Amino acid sequence: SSDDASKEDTVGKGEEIELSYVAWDTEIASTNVIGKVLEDLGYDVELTQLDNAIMWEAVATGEADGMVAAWLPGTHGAQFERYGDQMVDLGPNLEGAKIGLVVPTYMEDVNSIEDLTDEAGQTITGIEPGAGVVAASERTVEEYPNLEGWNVQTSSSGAMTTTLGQAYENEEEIVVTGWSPHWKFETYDLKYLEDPNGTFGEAETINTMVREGLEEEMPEAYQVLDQFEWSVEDMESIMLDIQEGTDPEDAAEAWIEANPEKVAEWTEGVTAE
Amino acid sequence: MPKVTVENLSKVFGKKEEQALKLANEGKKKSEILERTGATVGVNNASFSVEQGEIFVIMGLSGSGKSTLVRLLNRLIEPSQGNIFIDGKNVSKMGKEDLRNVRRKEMSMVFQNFGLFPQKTILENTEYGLEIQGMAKAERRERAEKALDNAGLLAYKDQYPSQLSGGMQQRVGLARALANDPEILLMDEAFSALDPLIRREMQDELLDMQEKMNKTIIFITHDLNEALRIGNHIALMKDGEIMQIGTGEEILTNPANDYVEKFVEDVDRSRVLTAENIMDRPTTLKIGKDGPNVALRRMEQEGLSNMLVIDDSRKLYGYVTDSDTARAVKNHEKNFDNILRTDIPTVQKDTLINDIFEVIHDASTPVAVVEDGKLVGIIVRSLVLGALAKDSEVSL
Amino acid sequence: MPKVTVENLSKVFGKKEEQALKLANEGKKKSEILERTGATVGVNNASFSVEQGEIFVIMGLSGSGKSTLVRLLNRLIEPSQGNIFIDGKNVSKMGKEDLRNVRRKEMSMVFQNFGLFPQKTILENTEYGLEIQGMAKAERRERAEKALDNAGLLAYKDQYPSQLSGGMQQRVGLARALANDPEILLMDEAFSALDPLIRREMQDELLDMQEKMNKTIIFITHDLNEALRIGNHIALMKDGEIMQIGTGEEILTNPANDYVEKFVEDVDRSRVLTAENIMDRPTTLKIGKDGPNVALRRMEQEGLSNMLVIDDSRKLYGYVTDSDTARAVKNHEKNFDNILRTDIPTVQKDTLINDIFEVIHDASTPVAVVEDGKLVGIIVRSLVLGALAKDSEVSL
Amino acid sequence: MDFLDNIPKLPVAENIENFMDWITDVLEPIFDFVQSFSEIVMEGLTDLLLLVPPLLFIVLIAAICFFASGKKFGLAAFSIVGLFYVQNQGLWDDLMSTITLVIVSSLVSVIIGVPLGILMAKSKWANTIVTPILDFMQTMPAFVYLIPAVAFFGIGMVPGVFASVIFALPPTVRFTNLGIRQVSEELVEAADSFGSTGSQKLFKVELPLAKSTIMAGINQTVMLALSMVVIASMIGAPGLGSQVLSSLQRAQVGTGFVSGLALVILAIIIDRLTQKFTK
Amino acid sequence: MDFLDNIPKLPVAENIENFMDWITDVLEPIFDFVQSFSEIVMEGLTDLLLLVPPLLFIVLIAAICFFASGKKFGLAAFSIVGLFYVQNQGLWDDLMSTITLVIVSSLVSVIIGVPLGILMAKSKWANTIVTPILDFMQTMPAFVYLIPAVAFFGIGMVPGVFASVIFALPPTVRFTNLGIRQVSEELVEAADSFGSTGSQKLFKVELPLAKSTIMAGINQTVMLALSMVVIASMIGAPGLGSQVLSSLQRAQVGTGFVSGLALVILAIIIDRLTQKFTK
Ligand SMILES: Nc1ncnc2c1ncn2[C@@H]1O[C@H](COP(=O)(O)OP(=O)(O)OP(=O)(O)O)[C@@H](O)[C@H]1O
Ligand SMILES: Nc1ncnc2c1ncn2[C@@H]1O[C@H](COP(=O)(O)OP(=O)(O)OP(=O)(O)O)[C@@H](O)[C@H]1O
Ligand SMILES: [Mg+2]
Ligand SMILES: [Mg+2]
Repeated sequence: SSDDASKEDTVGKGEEIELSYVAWDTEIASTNVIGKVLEDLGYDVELTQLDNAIMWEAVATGEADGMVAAWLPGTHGAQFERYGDQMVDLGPNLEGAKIGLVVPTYMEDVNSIEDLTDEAGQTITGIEPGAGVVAASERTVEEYPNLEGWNVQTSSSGAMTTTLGQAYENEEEIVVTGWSPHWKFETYDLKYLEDPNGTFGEAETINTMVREGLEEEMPEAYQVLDQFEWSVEDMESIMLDIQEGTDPEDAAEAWIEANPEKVAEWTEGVTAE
Repeated sequence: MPKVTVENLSKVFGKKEEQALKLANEGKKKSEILERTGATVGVNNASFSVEQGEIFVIMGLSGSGKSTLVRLLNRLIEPSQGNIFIDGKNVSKMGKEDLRNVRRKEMSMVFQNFGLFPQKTILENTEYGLEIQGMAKAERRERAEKALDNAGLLAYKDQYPSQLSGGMQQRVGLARALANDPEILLMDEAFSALDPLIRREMQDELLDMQEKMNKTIIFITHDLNEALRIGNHIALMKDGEIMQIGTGEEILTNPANDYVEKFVEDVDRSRVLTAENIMDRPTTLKIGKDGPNVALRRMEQEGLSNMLVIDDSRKLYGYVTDSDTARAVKNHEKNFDNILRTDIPTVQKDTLINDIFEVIHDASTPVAVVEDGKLVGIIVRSLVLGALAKDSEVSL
Repeated sequence: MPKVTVENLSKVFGKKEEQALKLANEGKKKSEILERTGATVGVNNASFSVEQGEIFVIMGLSGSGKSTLVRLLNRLIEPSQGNIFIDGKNVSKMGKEDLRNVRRKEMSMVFQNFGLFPQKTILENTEYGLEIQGMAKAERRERAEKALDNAGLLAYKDQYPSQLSGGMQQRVGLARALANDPEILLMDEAFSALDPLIRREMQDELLDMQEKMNKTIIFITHDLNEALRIGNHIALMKDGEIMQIGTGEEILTNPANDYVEKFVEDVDRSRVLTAENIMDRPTTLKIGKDGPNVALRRMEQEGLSNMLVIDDSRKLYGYVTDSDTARAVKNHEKNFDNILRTDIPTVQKDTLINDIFEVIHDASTPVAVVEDGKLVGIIVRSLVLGALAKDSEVSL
Repeated sequence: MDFLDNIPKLPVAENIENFMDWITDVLEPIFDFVQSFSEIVMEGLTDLLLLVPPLLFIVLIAAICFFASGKKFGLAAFSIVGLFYVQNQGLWDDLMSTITLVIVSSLVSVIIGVPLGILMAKSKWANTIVTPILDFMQTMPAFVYLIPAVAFFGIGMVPGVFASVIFALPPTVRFTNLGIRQVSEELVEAADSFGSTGSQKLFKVELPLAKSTIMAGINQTVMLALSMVVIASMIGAPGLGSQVLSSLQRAQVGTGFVSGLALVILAIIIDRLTQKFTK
Repeated sequence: MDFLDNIPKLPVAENIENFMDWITDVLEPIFDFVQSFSEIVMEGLTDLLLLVPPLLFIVLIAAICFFASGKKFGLAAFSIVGLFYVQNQGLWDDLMSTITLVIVSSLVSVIIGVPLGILMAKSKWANTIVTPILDFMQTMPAFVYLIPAVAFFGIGMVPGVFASVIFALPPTVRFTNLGIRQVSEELVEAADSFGSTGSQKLFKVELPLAKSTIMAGINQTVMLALSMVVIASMIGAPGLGSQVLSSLQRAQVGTGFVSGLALVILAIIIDRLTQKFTK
């Protein structure tokens, strides 16, 4: 948007910063927003869509400068264990994220995991094998005596949402591994099942992770990423926008314009003047 | 009625068939038609007929349309124009079902590269024609085995084609074609892939078979010697047209044009011409009618040193020499009883010149040519040599 | 010194080469060796030599080892045993570099399916041998064009092989081989893929070329007529062994064994045998020495109606008849001046019988056989016919 | 290029989406039936395979390899070592699921592909229509039809087979077509000249002669079906593929390699065996 | 089978993991250099492609198609419609990135593959060694080497090319080998009989004659490189693949199909063009 000469005067000075993300709606939303904010600060921001594990690997090896998509402690537990010590955890950028078993609200008799008996063919429809929710679901099946004989069907995020959509339309019983924020909660009436044994852990947070050495090399960017924090509602409003067909970049820009005070919090202490 | 009659048969390959056909019928040449329409003339206005029991040979260089012509006969290729009659039935106008029946019952084909199914045994190959007619297994097996037995191949019946030599494979091809007991055999360069030695054997076998079974055979070759050896009639093709049809002798001795002449230039005439082609009308004495006096006078008149003696039915008795006859006249003998010599060499009317060499070489008299024991001509040495001379025209 | 000498050359294909070679040298047959060792004998103990300027033909049925033998000569196949000398140099013991030089300079090969590189033009094909020797472009182009010109193909130099007819392609193959100006040409069934008409033309061309350039040619064929037509010497192979080596006449008339005899059975002898093979020693009169009296007495003694007249150097003057001579004696003439007839037909010693037919047919006298104008023999009709008779043995 | 940019975006995505929804609705009963039925068959097959003790299974496969390769030891030895490795790494059950997936996908491909190939060889018209469809099937990325596959057949082996068949079918069709067209003209003429009907010619001459080419196509189909194993696992097909996928998720290169190697071993055994049977 | 179960699990996964770590460490400087260098080249190429206005690009491609197919309109028309569609759907930039990825992967495959194929044709020994490696490359699922690819070359186009080359290389090698072995014996003999040296024979006779077979292999390589586009996007290679992938994640059949179709169009144009040039 601005030419090179003016970039020289900015915080970013046209320096390149690469953020990686996985192509989930939540991460598309958050990465675009923070990316836009950094760009407005004069950074040359590059957003790279990667497979989940690759995203972690990329930050760990320093190929990417950071990401705002680490679902902890559950969903990305395995990756955090593998790569956590090779990167810097800047803490949550969003709290109140959640994972758990999700059913449509029309399954009125089921409100807790303990209520499950032989619904949905005793199958929990999961996402990619090896994903955190899936691992948690598998643990759940083991720990709840009433889930004996249940199995966790792995597939992929897309396949899971498609199955959910189909079941929902036909008002069939279905139990899926869910996490929020996620557009499925906007589109369908869904509810989390209570988890008295806590096998899914308490609340999830989405954390920001940056590569080692970023603090020294780009202190301002580091600071912005560190200060980046917003709410589930913020995120969902953008997600809905995108879901309705707005280009992610435009949606992010629109949100930034509409929420100058939040952006100011993130950039506090780094703005030029 | 001829077994096979072909009338104005033409085949044009390519898109502008109609137009090309029209040009061909106007007498345009193959190359011109190709240039003007892009269509290839395979066969151009061929007409001929083949009698029951004869071997009809089609000759010509590569690309002259031999294969196309023979495949038109059983409609492996659809004609562009013209009629084909088999026993008077018009094959070119037949429906699918009838055509299939003709192929199953009336004519079989023998292929240059044998056309044996590699995944079937020799026996299964031979059965094939019968199998597809729906014949019961036991019966068709029996007939196939008989056909193989005739070909001397029964011992190999469970082998696969690839295990047999070329000559044996071709005999299987022939046995397979004959297993159907067809009236007509179509043979497309059936022997071209064979060794010279085996090839000669196969030709002999074909001729033997022909004699025994009296099939009608249409045989393609581009080897003139082969054509002359086995063909009753020969058709010579060039650029899809039939240049000349005739017996081997006719083609050799009266080539219709320069092309034919050049084609036959190299041939060994002694294997084509027969006694009939070269013999002279004999001057003879009739036994019971002529006596030594007449004989001596005629010998002096015609400057002969000997004469043949026959009876009223032209049965050959022998010959008398001039000196013997003179002695008999001196002794007032009234007939030839005392002077008739019977050591006269004879050959049949259809003996090849090649086989006459020996006879005439050893003989001190002319050689008598007989047919069913009756004298039809004589041959003296100069006649043989004259016939072999290149530019001679032998009277037929 | 012969141009090419081959000594005890053998080639065994397969694993147990040593063992198979040993068996072969013990005189075991190809089939037995195959059974015992699994190795195929390609060539078995071949020895022969070829003189500068001759056409040496190798014949035999399929699989008899002809191709293997000729490929051993330029070591496209490595020999299992034996020596090959070219101008006295032992090719079989040569190093790579020397061998490459021999291939580049001394011998070129012509292939059955022409072996032209399809992606190169005619000219580029012809240049190939020179190009790989590193010859400068202009020079090699000039030489290639000359070679093509000799073959009458210069106009086609920018075409690709697929655009030419088979005969033209083979002429390119020949031109390519000749562009290197090699001493020796190896031709493996070079004409087998051609039409009968074109084939004859190519044979003629080869013979012409041979006369002009005096190359040494080793020529493979399995067509006996071709072999006889062009070969100075012929080697007949069977199962890797050379059965017989000799001139065409030798092989025809003195077959070494039954196999050879069967092989040559079908050949047209009139195209192989020459006047020399069949002529008789003439009874002659010497001009200046013999007079009519002597002549008449000898004619009566030997029962001849005419005699040839020559001089001391055997130069042929003509002939005299018995009646003329009797008249001359009556008139007390002392020499033949008044009665000498000169209308005597003559043929050369190497005239084919096929060409004598005409001469002898028209002649009323015997035919004189001359060499450099000198009389060497006479031919009467019965001699011609006798030679053509199948079981005759012609003295050579 | 302003001119191009000014043309409004055609609503391709929306139309496809609607079309898919419609077809899913309309064909639902059929899809459901196919799914339930196939699920039972395939699970049964896997169970059956799992009934065979690994040691016996290994010995059987080794014996087949030994005899199929003309009593040579190479392939048999490879299969013993390879399968032992799979068992040792605890991937036996996954291997059996993968085998089921590959067998069923290949079988379906052959059942559809061979007749289709014959049709293409016989009809120029069919040839013209089917060829671009085959191109489409092979080049449209599988990821695109994973979602419709789920919509049609739910999650599990069945959509896995569906996706595999789409990708793996073309070689069988193409090589069947080729094989029949390649049958030597002389042999077709020979069959015709004896008065064969079309089907006699097909079954007695053309198919037997095209066999080795068709088998080469089927070999390719099996290989492609194998290569779809990981992608099929994205829509819930169990087996080695899902091991690979989960190792990727957890960034465990070693474990991924271990499962991948099991796939390679399976592929090589199947490839060599089908090639041997082709000859 | 108790017996088999009692054998302890061999530490294959661990060893692989260690080996990968070791190799990444050791070769780091080389990998880094290759990465930086290639990155620059490829980004440059993409930028170059993007400099060409879409309309001009479409016209150029159509012209090439028209002349390559002997002045027939079919392919040219197809390419105009297809490329217009891509532009219309807003996928032009992605298309250019994908073209870069495919071109570079194919080029690398050819540069490695053709000499390797020649080596295999000439040396029985090389043949024996390379064949199983090629089998391995083609059947080991790409998902397994995505992580090592990132470890070696980071994220972006470069590891994408690495993964693509592994999968796409074999056909070029195999067909080069086949093509050279297929050169008619008579022509090889002809070359020998004139005293050609080995390299004269190779360059003047064998390679020109094997050309069409080698080109067929290269065509296959290009097709396989195209089929890797989606997987390459998992490690950050931009282009149509990443569109497909994100549609899959969000279960958007329509959008996925739109990008997939763009890939199909690209594949068909490339396939037909390389086939035309092969003849
Ligand atoms: N299916 C076809 N399509 C187009 N042209 C054909 C076809 N079959 C034959 N021809 C052409 O018809 C002509 C005659 O071919 P045909 O095969 O009958 O020759 P032939 O005399 O049998 O030759 P050969 O001795 O080589 O077998 C040739 O010019 C050939 O190119
Ligand atoms: N490369 C080879 N490997 C094994 N055996 C071979 C090889 N080349 C030739 N032979 C065998 O050597 C023998 C002679 O073959 P060769 O090709 O020399 O015969 P030929 O006389 O040229 O036959 P044709 O007339 O068919 O060309 C045959 O038995 C053949 O099977
Ligand atoms: Mg023909
Ligand atoms: Mg040979």
